[in-house]
Amino acid sequence: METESKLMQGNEACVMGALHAGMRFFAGYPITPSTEIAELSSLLLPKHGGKFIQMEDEIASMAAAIGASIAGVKSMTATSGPGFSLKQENLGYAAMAEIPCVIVNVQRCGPSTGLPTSPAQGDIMQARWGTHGDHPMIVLTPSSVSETFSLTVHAFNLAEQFMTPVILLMDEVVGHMREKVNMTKLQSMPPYNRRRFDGNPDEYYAYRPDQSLTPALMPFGEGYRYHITGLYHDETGFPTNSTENARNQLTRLHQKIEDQDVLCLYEEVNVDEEVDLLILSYGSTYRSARKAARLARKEGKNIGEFRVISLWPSPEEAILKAAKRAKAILVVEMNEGQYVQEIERIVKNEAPIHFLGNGAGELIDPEDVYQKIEEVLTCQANS
Amino acid sequence: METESKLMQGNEACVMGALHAGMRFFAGYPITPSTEIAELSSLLLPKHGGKFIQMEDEIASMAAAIGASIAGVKSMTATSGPGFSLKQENLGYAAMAEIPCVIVNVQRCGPSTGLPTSPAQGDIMQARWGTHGDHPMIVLTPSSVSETFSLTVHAFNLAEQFMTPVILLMDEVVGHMREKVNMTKLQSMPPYNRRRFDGNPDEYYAYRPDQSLTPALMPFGEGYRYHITGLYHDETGFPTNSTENARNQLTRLHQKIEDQDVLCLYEEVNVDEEVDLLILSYGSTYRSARKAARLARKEGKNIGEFRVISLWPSPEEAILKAAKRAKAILVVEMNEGQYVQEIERIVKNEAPIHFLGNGAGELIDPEDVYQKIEEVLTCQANS
Amino acid sequence: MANKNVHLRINPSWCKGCGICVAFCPKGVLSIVEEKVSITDEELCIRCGLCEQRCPDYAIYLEED
Amino acid sequence: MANKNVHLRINPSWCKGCGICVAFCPKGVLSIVEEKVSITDEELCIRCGLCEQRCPDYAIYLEED
Amino acid sequence: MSSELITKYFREERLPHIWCPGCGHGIATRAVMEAVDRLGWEKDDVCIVSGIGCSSRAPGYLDFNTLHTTHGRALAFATGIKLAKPHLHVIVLTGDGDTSAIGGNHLIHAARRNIDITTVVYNNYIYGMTGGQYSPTTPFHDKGTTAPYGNIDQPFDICSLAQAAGATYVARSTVFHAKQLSQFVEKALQKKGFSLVEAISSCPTYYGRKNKKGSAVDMMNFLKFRAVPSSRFAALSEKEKLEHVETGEFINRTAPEYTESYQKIIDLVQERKESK
Amino acid sequence: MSSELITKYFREERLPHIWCPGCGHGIATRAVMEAVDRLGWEKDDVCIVSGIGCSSRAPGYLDFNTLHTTHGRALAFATGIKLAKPHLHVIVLTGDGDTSAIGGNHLIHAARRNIDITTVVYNNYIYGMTGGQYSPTTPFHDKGTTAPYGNIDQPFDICSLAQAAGATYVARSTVFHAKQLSQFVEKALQKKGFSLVEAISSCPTYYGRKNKKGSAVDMMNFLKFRAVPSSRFAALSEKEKLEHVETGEFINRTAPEYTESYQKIIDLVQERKESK
Amino acid sequence: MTEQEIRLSGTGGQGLILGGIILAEAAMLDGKEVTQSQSYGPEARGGASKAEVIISDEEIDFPKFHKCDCLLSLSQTACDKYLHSIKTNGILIVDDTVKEIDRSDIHIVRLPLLNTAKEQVGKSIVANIVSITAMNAICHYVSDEALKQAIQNRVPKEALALNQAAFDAGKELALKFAG
Amino acid sequence: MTEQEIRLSGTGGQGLILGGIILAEAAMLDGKEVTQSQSYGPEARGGASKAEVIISDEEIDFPKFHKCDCLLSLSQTACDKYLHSIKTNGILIVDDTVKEIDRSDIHIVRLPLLNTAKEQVGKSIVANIVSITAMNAICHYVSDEALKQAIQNRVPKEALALNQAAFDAGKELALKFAG
Ligand SMILES: Cc1ncc(C[n+]2csc(CCOP(=O)(O)OP(=O)(O)O)c2C)c(N)n1
Ligand SMILES: Cc1ncc(C[n+]2csc(CCOP(=O)(O)OP(=O)(O)O)c2C)c(N)n1
Ligand code: SF4
Ligand code: SF4
Ligand code: SF4
Ligand code: SF4
Ligand code: SF4
Ligand code: SF4
Ligand SMILES: [Mg+2]
Ligand SMILES: [Mg+2]
Repeated sequence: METESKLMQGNEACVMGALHAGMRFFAGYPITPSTEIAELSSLLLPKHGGKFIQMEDEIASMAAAIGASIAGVKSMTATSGPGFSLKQENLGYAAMAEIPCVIVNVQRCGPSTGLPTSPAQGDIMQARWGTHGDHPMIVLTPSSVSETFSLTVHAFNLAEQFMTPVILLMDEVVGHMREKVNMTKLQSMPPYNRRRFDGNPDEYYAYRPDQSLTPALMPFGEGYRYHITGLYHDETGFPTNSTENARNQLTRLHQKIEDQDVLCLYEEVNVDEEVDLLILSYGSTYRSARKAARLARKEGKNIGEFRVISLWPSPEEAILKAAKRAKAILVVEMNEGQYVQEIERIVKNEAPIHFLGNGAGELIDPEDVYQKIEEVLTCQANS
Repeated sequence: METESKLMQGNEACVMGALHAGMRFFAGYPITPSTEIAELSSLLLPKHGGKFIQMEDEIASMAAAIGASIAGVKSMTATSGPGFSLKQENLGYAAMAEIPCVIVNVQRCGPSTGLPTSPAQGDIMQARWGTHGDHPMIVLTPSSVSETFSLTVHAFNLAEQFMTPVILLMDEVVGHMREKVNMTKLQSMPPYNRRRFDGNPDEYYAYRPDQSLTPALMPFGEGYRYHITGLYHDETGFPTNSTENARNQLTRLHQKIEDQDVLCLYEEVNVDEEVDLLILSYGSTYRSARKAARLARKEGKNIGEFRVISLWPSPEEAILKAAKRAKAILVVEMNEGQYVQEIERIVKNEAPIHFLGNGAGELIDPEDVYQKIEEVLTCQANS
Repeated sequence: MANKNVHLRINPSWCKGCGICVAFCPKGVLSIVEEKVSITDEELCIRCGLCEQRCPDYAIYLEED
Repeated sequence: MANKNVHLRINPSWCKGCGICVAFCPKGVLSIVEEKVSITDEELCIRCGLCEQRCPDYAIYLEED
Repeated sequence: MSSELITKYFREERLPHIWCPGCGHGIATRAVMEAVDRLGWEKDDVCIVSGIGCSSRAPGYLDFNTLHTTHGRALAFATGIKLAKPHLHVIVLTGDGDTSAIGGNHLIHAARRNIDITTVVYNNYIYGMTGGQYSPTTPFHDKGTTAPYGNIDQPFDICSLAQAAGATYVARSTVFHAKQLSQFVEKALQKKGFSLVEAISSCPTYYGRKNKKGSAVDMMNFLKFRAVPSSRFAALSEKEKLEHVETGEFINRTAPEYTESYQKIIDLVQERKESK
Repeated sequence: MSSELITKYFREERLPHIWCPGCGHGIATRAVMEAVDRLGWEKDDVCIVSGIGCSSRAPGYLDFNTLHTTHGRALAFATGIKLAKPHLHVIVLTGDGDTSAIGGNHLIHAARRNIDITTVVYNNYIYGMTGGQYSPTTPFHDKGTTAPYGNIDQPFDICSLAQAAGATYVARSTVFHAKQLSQFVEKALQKKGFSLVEAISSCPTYYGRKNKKGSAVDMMNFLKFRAVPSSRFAALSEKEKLEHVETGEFINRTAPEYTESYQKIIDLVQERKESK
Repeated sequence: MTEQEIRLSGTGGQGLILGGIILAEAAMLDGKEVTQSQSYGPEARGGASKAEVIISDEEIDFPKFHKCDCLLSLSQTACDKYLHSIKTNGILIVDDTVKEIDRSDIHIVRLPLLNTAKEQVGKSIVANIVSITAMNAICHYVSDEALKQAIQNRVPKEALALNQAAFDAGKELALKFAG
Repeated sequence: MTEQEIRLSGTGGQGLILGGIILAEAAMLDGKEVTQSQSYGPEARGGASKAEVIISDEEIDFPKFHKCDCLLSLSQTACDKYLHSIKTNGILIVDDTVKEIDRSDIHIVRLPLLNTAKEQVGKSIVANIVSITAMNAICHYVSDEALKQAIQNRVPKEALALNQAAFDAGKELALKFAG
């Protein structure tokens, strides 16, 4: 009998991953279907010497998480759509002030209060564009419970490495299902801790970036006194109206995240050769797509799979490369057509793009995907 | 001497337009560079028998504006980036519950607090995708003071016609500059009032749409008692978990706004023939683009202009049509590349797309545009 | 019965059997039978209306003829 | 002068000439000259420190030798 | 098959409601309706607004102009409605979480403005809807799913808060004391200004279960014995005070009402305009 | 060219500050520093947090761990910092708008939790930063750019509100009474728990100009005569009360502090773990 | 064994979710792949409750299913709701308090599950253990040792004996039926 | 007349923004196209203040400019900051309290604008009217009637006489210079 494996819920795996990554602070506000993340954090954090706080709302939760990280403690908050909307202003602050932290959004069916207990992937674009102003965002999305663990660890690591908030975009299905998780393997992932400045406080410039374009913000209270603000600021951290400085700062904020190959995560199946159809999907929806694709392949159809793991920045090159080898592309997502727009942008005329989606709270059934595959293939054949 | 003309600030024109359209309620919270809209509303509304309220924050302002509209009074709120982020949750509510109202965002330089008094067009994507869940959004953007008046009227009219929130996306330059405005012409624009139900209250289904797919929500307090919620609901307005109902409701929410030709607003200059370069721009940035384009044309260059007025839904067909007649496209916007992504998506491989942008608080100078034109044309010629 | 014109009524389809009416009826008129309220002895009822006031489900009430 | 070791100091580059120190100096030691604070008669100064406490711009203060 | 009151004011076709067996929210809602009934208001002139939560599901069952908004924002929506149509009687039905956690700011600001809205808070000391997390009113050391080791937050006294913020009528009762509760609501509804009634409710499903408070009946008994009228409350020891809850009317005063003040501005400005 | 206090605690290279001539915020900031100085705290152990506003620019001038956050959210950020590093002395410097308008909810919740943070509110009765809109503390009938006909909102008494919410030390003084102000801040800093000092400040540029309060000096005189100590305030007539402002310490009590309570949970849980 | 899709249904409070988890964990102990999911929301509060388990030798693609190989129903409502979801030739294990069932294309096993738990074992709350043990004795999803171990892993020490009894009772019930 | 780009600069409180508005409105009365903009933010509070006007016969494309045809400066700081922005052959109209100016490629008109307002007209606050009138007398952007009318439209009734005096004084100043 195996013992290193555990049956775990997605939301639980998120907490376990976070703890493994070094999370020692969680601030949240309950909301279905993310609540288990807060609940389990409240139970486990004190055991690890960490702290949990239920704040008055999601805005405050986001703020407290940032505050804790400023004090040097790895922090996380978790929510769902309505709460995610409320967190946007402070999320932008974290991006601007370059404070690492992990924001989990277990997506449920919107718009608005929608169908609170039904699944959806309706916040794909919001995760990228929900804040005002112009800055990139790292967004990861897991397809399984096991991956929820590993991507949570990864989210913390990227946050610390790139000094930026990272969004873990789950969905209700992944959050609530239980699966086998190989703890031994997962717990071998090394946590990453933010870069420190070892020199004299007098020579410390909080926002002076290294080659990786990220600053080394020392935790508050460790002898390096400096200033943090959401205004444009120079290397010292103090605000300045210099337009040149603003230009440089904004460029750096973009460059440190955009075009970083290491941030492009995806999984490809059966794309070494030309395929008649490439199915592109992510999150729990990928599980439907995979089932349909396998079935189709069994029946002799030439189907490739592309699973996006890092939604943003999108793995543009890889998508384009895969698209070039496909006669057609089918994007499957649990919304009315969001990521497919990014795919259209990337793929251009390289391959015709088909879409199967549903944002109204219903899972996309493998059978529906299968049917769509047949439909697309027939249409390809006829054209 | 002319008298029908007035020198007016953009923010002032917004208020004058709103009053002309029938705004009788404004709820807001001060924020640069939108504050004059609140200030002038507080001065003028009582003169028109209307009401102004400064709420405790932007969330409450959005809520109060929706509340007033539910009571049948045309309402508006105005803000800038940070406040716009905060309004997202309730904005999504208005979309879901189909409550008309106008949200003005006078864009300033972000991310975060950024450079509060500097201009930018950094909230283009947020205006479309800032809420959680999946619903379309109507977003209009003016390029002049006069157009600020007319588009504000139009925004109210569309809100009432389509029973939806409408975003007027201004920028600091348009908001703060003064220009000549022809009042006689502008005040001839007819205000539109939402459809009413004239039958018996017993036969009233608040959310039963007509052919235009919009419901006729009777103002509260006029004898039609019904229920409004941000949950998925049936024709009566009451929540239901029926997945079929959810599917239909979401489809209707999309269809009533998407693919509506009447919502596609744009302006084209010199695109009847093939052009060597099509400059695409919007808002105050278009003014730079226009100056550069005119100059270039004077010098014999074959330049077309495309000004987007309805950013969302984007005038897809028109853009594609224009793109097909262009050897190259230059998108100019005051950000790091937002709407250009939508253009890439639409235009695909029809024409190479070039980009000139700056989201760091500086105006894009006509000279920079001119230089970019030359650069692109040279690069075209060489290729 | 205190007032012949006022009757004690029960709507079993709404009753969730919480037992509150039973517990606080000053006269022991009520009981729970098969997870629903039941009138044990209407004769004892003094029409105080406490059961009606405290029933969370509006499943018990007094009604005039 | 109340205390010979303590001196009244002015930092004119910080002074914004608001006049608060002048108005509330109990001894009339100060005045505004060309929009900046100026010491009219240091002899009268009792080193109470009120000017320092109330100067919004930290432009006037007492300093020990 | 229901009483006149129910038939008249409830949307019978939506009943039975979704609340759990023995949930106090149904009792509180009935008490509010009794008060409305005594005032004899036209249903068309009444508007009932809520946020999100078990308690906030109440408006859906009531036959008025009803609005179910976003979590915590009921009072902000209600403010817009009231200002737009001051003749409407605006009632907000809300939960402890909805009104004092995420909605705390709107509560104190509505109270401060003294806008003529009546808020009834169904306080069950817990977030019921989301499954039993502690709320800003959960007593010190009580448990919630997010307070597995006992709550270390001090609880709000919602009534004191509303009063300090400027409310002109504030009272508290419990769903056990349904009649008194209804009377307080009636007085609140009559107040020209911001009024708040805290209705201590019970959540046997979560608060009860988490805190070993027994059955729905046990919880009602608990309310019965825990409630102490103001007159007697002051005499309790500090320890006893913590174990009991003060009921009664805490303030009932007069101050300028917001929509009336605004109307005065309009009248003034328009007079000026006319006299020009 | 500045006093020892300034040299020691201010970032001199950032001075002179952006505040207008005669703005009270500079006086308040100095009073806070005097208090810190008397306590002799290590600068590395002090963290100063603000939101957005003229007042919220203060931390930028002070040589500590300083954080300028988003509008209204200072206390929520500060809560995260304090919980993460309880040994830090966390001070929030904020404005009336920042803390009582958009930030009102965080204020009452921080007070409720009794977390060991000291908040100093620079109350100038107006939104200075955005150019003179009325705030939740603007007196009834006073003017702001958004209250051209006089404000019809009732003002908050921030001290009462903080007290009702659960703060364990609450006091009020004015920038005219800089010495007293500094003493109150010192006591607030020493309090283990949530403390708030309201510093009535002056904004000659907007509040003064809009309300014909004269020069910066006139406004200081106004504060001088308007402030009445608690001991004498109670004896004033209702009308006089409206015209004056009560100064003094309003509450000074002891209650379990949040981070200490949390530490107890950790100790308890870890003990359990160990003993397992 | 190919993918087995199992649905446990009843009313809230019958412990079916825990039952599903135990079944899944037992399968894991046998080295199988599993997914488990359940109903949330209004559905879960008061009304019908549902737990779903997939057991497979291979990686499981999709964690949900409509049609199941086996349905357990402990209440009339649940049975009415999910009866149709059993595949042709699938199995229904149903408490004997549920009314006659109108489907001839499935195998129906009617057992006194609730009663056995309450009367024979002595506690209603072990109905879930009685049920999954009985189900497993009929369908052989997992080994007895694995199931026993999984039960042990999930129930509090104090309740071990009780659950052991439930296990035995469930098994006996099923054998009686099988016999 | 082609596009004229005019920048008014000084310190906050000198009423230059109103000056710019009046100039723009006067141009409108003459049937011209105009845009007017100004500085906002920290810049506007306390420090240097700036108002910009474009006057043109044709539609104005871009409402902002770097280089101007004419700069008015009422303070040293403002003059220091914007001097460089005058086009070659452009005009600087500067208060005579400002120090010597080091640019030979522009026309410099040094006038006692502030002093005239304060001493001759009797109120510092009309420095803006004195200045724009003087500027207009030199540059002829708008007709005298239009400027007078524009002033009338914008100043309160009680202040009409005062502003009329400022107008006269400004014009006189300029003529004296021109003469
Ligand atoms: C913005 C947002 N955050 C969180 C939630 C989740 N949520 C819904 S109701 C609720 C708590 C309700 O508690 P309370 O107001 O006390 O009502 P009760 O259910 O106890 O009656 C929460 C946290 C939400 N719907 N929206
Ligand atoms: C979310 C958000 N809303 C509004 C603003 C604009 N804003 C900045 S400061 C401020 C008011 C500040 O007033 P107060 O706190 O009283 O400080 P003061 O300037 O008076 O010292 C406002 C409304 C903002 N920056 N962010
Ligand atoms: S009316 Fe009174 S006496 Fe009669 S059943 Fe109800 S509670 Fe008992
Ligand atoms: S109180 Fe109502 S729901 Fe409860 S048992 Fe009595 S009748 Fe039934
Ligand atoms: S120390 Fe006192 S006496 Fe001396 S100048 Fe200052 S205020 Fe006047
Ligand atoms: S108080 Fe300070 S700034 Fe004001 S005049 Fe005196 S020294 Fe100058
Ligand atoms: S969960 Fe609690 S508050 Fe919600 S309906 Fe059930 S008993 Fe009532
Ligand atoms: S605007 Fe008012 S509060 Fe702000 S710095 Fe100036 S005087 Fe001070
Ligand atoms: Mg509650
Ligand atoms: Mg203020």
